[in-house]
Amino acid sequence: MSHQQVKFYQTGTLTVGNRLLDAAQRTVQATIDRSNSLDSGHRACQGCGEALGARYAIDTAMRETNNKVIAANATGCLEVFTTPYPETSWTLPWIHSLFGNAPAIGTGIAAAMKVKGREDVRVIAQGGDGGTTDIGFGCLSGMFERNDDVLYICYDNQGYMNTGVQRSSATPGGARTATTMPVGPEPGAEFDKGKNVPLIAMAHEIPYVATASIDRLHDLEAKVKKAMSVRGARYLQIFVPCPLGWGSAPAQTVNLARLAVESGIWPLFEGEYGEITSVTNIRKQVPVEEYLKPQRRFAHVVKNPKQLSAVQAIADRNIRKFSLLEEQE
Amino acid sequence: MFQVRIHGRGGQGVVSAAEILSVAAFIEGKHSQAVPSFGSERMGAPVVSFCRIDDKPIRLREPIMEPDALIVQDPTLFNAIDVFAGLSKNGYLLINSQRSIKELGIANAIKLPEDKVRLVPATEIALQHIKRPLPNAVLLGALAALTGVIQIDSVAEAIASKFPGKIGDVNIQAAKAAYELLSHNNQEELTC
Amino acid sequence: MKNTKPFAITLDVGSSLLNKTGSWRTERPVYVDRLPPCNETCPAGENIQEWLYHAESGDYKKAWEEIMKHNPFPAVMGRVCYHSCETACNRVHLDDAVGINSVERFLGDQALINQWKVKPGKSTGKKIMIVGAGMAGLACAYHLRLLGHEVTIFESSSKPGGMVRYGIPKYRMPNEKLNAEIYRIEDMGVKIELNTKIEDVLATKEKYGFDAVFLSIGAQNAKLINIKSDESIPSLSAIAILRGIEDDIATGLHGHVVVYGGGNTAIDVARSAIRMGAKSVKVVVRKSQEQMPAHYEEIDEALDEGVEIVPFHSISEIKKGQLILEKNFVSDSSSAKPTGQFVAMEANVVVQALGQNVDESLLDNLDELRLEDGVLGVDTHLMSAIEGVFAGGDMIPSERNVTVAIGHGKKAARSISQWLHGKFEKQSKKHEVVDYAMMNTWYYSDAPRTIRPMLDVVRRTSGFAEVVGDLDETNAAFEARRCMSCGNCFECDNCYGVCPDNAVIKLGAGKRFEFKYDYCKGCAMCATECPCGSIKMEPELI
Amino acid sequence: MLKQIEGSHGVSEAVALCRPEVICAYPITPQTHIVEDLGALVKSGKLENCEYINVESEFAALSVGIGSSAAGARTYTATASQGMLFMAEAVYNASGLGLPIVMTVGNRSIGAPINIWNDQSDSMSMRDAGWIQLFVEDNQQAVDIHIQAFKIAEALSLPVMVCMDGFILTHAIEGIDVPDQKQVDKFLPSFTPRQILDPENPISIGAMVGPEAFTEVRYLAHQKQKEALKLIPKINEEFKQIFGRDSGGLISTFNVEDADTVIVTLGSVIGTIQEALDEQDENIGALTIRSFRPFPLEAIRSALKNVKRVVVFEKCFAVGIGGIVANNVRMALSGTNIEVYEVIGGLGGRPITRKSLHKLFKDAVKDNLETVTFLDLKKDVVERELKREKELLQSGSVAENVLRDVGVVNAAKTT
Repeated sequence: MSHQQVKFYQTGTLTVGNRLLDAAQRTVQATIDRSNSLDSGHRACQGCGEALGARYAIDTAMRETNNKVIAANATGCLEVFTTPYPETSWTLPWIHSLFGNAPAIGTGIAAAMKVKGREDVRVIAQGGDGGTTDIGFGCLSGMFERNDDVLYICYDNQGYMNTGVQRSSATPGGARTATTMPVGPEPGAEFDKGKNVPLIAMAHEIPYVATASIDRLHDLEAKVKKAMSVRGARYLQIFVPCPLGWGSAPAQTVNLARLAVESGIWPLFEGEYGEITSVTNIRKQVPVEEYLKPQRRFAHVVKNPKQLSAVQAIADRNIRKFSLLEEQE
Repeated sequence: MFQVRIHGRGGQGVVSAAEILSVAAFIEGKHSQAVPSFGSERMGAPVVSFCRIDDKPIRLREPIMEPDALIVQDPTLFNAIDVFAGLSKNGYLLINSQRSIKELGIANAIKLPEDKVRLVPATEIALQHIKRPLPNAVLLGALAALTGVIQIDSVAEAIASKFPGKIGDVNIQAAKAAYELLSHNNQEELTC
Repeated sequence: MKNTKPFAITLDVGSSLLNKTGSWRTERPVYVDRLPPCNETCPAGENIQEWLYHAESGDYKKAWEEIMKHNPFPAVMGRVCYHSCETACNRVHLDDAVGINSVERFLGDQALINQWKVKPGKSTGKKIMIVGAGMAGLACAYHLRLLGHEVTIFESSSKPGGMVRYGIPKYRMPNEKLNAEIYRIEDMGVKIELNTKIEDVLATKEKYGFDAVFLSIGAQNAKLINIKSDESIPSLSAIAILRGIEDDIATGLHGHVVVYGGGNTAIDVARSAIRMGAKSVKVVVRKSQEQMPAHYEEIDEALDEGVEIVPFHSISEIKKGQLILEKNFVSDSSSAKPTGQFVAMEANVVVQALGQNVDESLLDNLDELRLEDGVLGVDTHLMSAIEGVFAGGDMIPSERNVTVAIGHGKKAARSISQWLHGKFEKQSKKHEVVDYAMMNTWYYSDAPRTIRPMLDVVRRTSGFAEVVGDLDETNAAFEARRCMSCGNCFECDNCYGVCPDNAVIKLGAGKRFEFKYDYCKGCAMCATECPCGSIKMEPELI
Repeated sequence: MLKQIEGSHGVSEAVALCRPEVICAYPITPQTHIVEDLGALVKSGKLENCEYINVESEFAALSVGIGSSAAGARTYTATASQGMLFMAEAVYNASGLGLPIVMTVGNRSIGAPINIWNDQSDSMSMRDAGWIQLFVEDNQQAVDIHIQAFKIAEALSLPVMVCMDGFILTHAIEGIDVPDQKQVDKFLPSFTPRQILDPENPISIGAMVGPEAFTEVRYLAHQKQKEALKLIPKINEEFKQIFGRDSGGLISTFNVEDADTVIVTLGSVIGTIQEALDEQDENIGALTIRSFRPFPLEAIRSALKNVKRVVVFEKCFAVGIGGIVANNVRMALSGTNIEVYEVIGGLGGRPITRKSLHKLFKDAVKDNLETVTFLDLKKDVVERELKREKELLQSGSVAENVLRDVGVVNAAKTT
């Protein structure tokens, strides 16, 4: 496991806080003085998973660095809903340049900090899946390849939500988007397409790569903590459901993230220098149908046995590939 | 203003030759400008470089169309391009070859007084001193002897500044060898 | 330093707080306390979730004190309560009910070991008379003392404790624990007059100047039927036998014992017989084993110990040292019908355990009061037809068990106190009960119930050693931690964490949380992710 | 100190003297020698407190620069041609965010057809990106202007492009007086950013600005460029005080006072033009525009107020309308009845010779020019192609056909 699993019968380490845990084992989010890097008043939709994921990750990084973080943000929802003139919701030094260059901006900031001898200041570059796996991919690979001292965080909501829900290379097979409508013999996004950026990141043999989900806060924070404890290029991809783009109830956001993990759709793992070093197990396995059902974007998939089994097959493959059901040492 | 055009093939140090020549002139307190033929030529392709030498600042940026001196580092170029284009009637001509003008079959192309034309076995001299077929420094030594537009010592100093150490030394030897050769041997054996 | 920042493209932190996103909201979250099913079912009205909450953090004294607000007998309850709370426990849907009963027993014993005490309330000068030192009477006395009233209990027997002492064998209810908890009540200033049978209630009231009366004499007269008999086998009463065991009088239990009846008393006698060396013990019941009123755990333990259940039979005659049983036919759950088929059964003694009656002699001098269907009617405040005379326990219409009796004691005490102050208070409306579907139980990690170590059958049958083992310091806390705190915030910080808009304020340990309605967009994530169902979404008035 | 060195080398030494803290570039001809030299200076430790970053594209190169500049580091990069277009989005962003980055452009044409030789299409493609654009005449000026560029950029918090003709200057070896470090330190103070990413004083840079303020943002950017019109000559003066050399400020003039005709141009071609003018007797002057953005409308207007005609000679051209510089000059002269001719020359590296210029001058003074003239245009080739156009409705790639006509040998000769 990526963090000490304390098994208190009541809530264990699954809830945000736990009065029965000693302070060291509680989450940053449970603390009364968390930095709230992404503060109230932002314009994200109700139940936005990205807003939540961003605060979870950045608050942890702030705690680990004693509030010495600078963030570079790609264009996208996260940027638009946090910094519409004249209001910003960020409480840390933050810059938005372009859609495709956040990793390079991060590199530049890190270089400036190095030359100024401010290596206590750490750099995070972040963006959505579009800005990361598509338009920003060249800069991302370059940043990895140079092993620049930047933590890149991708908030993966599986599509171009900012522009009105179009297909990205992180959009899953079957999903309805504005550019992959549920019509014709192969409704929704085509299967067997898209890319697995965490694994591509590992292929660069950078010091640290991990996947996380907003439903596993202790796991997520442990991974950010780990990422901040090493130098060089690091990559974290956080699964953040999008009520708008997925056609789900705002209240279901965390639950959908949970079902994605529990069904094997979103495997949680860590890798160092190209090797997988840990896997977070599924707690109570559920069929993918439970994950798909609450999402309008999959309405046609649930009714289509061929597509449904295709999605299940993907989950099963993940479970095999990352042995998500076996006990980890 | 004295203008030199150097012809050769990629890898023969045509550009360095122009640079060294300009530095030599600079050392003598003159104004000079060296410009390579601009392009993405690879090894073996025809290459041209230019060098202007003057007593006043040089503003001219055009390629050298009417050279006062022409250096041909590789005689095989004669079949490839019009090497002699624009060469003024009383300009100088230096050709790297062991053969005679007749043998090279360029007799008709050359309308210069014999004392302005020299054939120098630059590659052989280079192999002797530098142990590599790099005729450029050799030919600059020859140019110093033939035209007197620069001193051989300036050429040597320029080579030394461009190639410090051993490589510089052997190039300087080679250049001086050519200088000696042209200063003491009669025209006969170097023109016919 | 003067502001050199470019216009519009560069912004100062904190500016988004001007944007009050609360206006987007159509529903607002509110914190609520809902009623956990355990609390709802507890006949003694204990706030189980509350005392488990203290036990979870290892604060056993605080937990015990919380029990004592409602029930002065945790050590007794932990042994003899049939814990309907565990049957109702929502955790059943997740893995297995929380071992509430064993934690209570642990807390009760901790109190006795550490001699924790309870102070009586400030004296009111009022005097109350209680008839019967059973659980109802003792509980009533305890609560009256908490309220500051003087109490005297009149008890006909030589020892206080009623059916717990005389009806429940030692192997289930060791005397020293019972005595200790009763002593703790006496220690609060309750007078108990033993071996004193009250003939005339009102006269006694008058004589000693009591302000009110609580009757709790129980139902201790065995219900005996006439079995056609040639007297070749003795036919005894279960109650008499259990009382005899308590008083160490010969019981006459020997050889092949047949117990007639399917209630807890029947099982108690049967298990006692085993312990007293009977050759065999059979329990004859008219209907099926499943239909026996006895508690299933009692039956299971009895079977383990070698007791044999003989279902679908009635004893019709005792003849020539044999029992003649008639087979019964039971269509559904309705009463058994005789079939006319008979079988013989070997027996040295027959014990009748077919229920108990209230001793009517008490009412001889109370003309206004009469029993109906063998019990005394009371109003919702447990007051009888006579002003100032209250009643509770087995003698009034209700389920007959120890916990119910203790509940009556508490309720009566509060009614009496209110009556003395001139008026009854209205019952405060109960909170909505939490249903499993209101909770998000994913957050509760799985844990097997800490099984109470059973003493092995042999040791149990060899004597009256206590059957059920104890929890210890550590596993008691852990068992308590299995409580899901249904409907009551236990400060897991989920709402504080999962709000994408930082619209929840954490007030600090024990102070719970508040919503920042200025920013809450009403996404309801907090309500969905609240493990225990203590956040409710309410429509905004638009 | 006077040195006989390559223009690129001179620029790299000048940049190094400015103590840059972050240098980030992607190689593209003809800019390569500059960044190669800087890379070596950093790696060897000769240039201290500087990070040199090899990136995967021009887009990344300028993006890294945006990051480092926003974090308070003096930042430099260089590019050319296609590279300029590949980084275009970041070019606009750097000026929009007001980051004082200095970038050298080794001016080169833009394909297709791909062509590595000199013209000024690349800088011109970004003329409206909000950067200050300074064009240099020779390598001495290249060195001097780079040093001034950092001071101008940081004073206004605006990025500056120093545009120098590819090959013609970048690869030319000539005498350059390279200043010493003490002088440069005296002239150029260390960088004090207008805005900085700093954990001690957090701010958000790069907000989304809607219709309610976007116009104002643009207006202010325009005012800033107008400020530069005053600042550039001022800083040129300061430079002159310390280094004793005049880089001309906004424009340089050559015999315009009593000329009837003035050739207006940008960059290195002015040298050849001056030579050509000295060789003839017509009453012709010349003017070079150093600062193309901001465009010195006033300076040009007053310099040319007395001339009869202006011939704008430019190495770039807006397909579908004509000269780019010419139209800016027309704006400067609007309201006057000065005739403005535009001459397009030197596209894709075609040599600009005195021979051609002499003919041009003769035609000019006789008003014997079309509004748009292409210097040394191979009329026979284009006419043949145009004829073919007429014959076939579609004729395939114009570029291919022309190349086939011109032939490789001829192409080689033109160098």
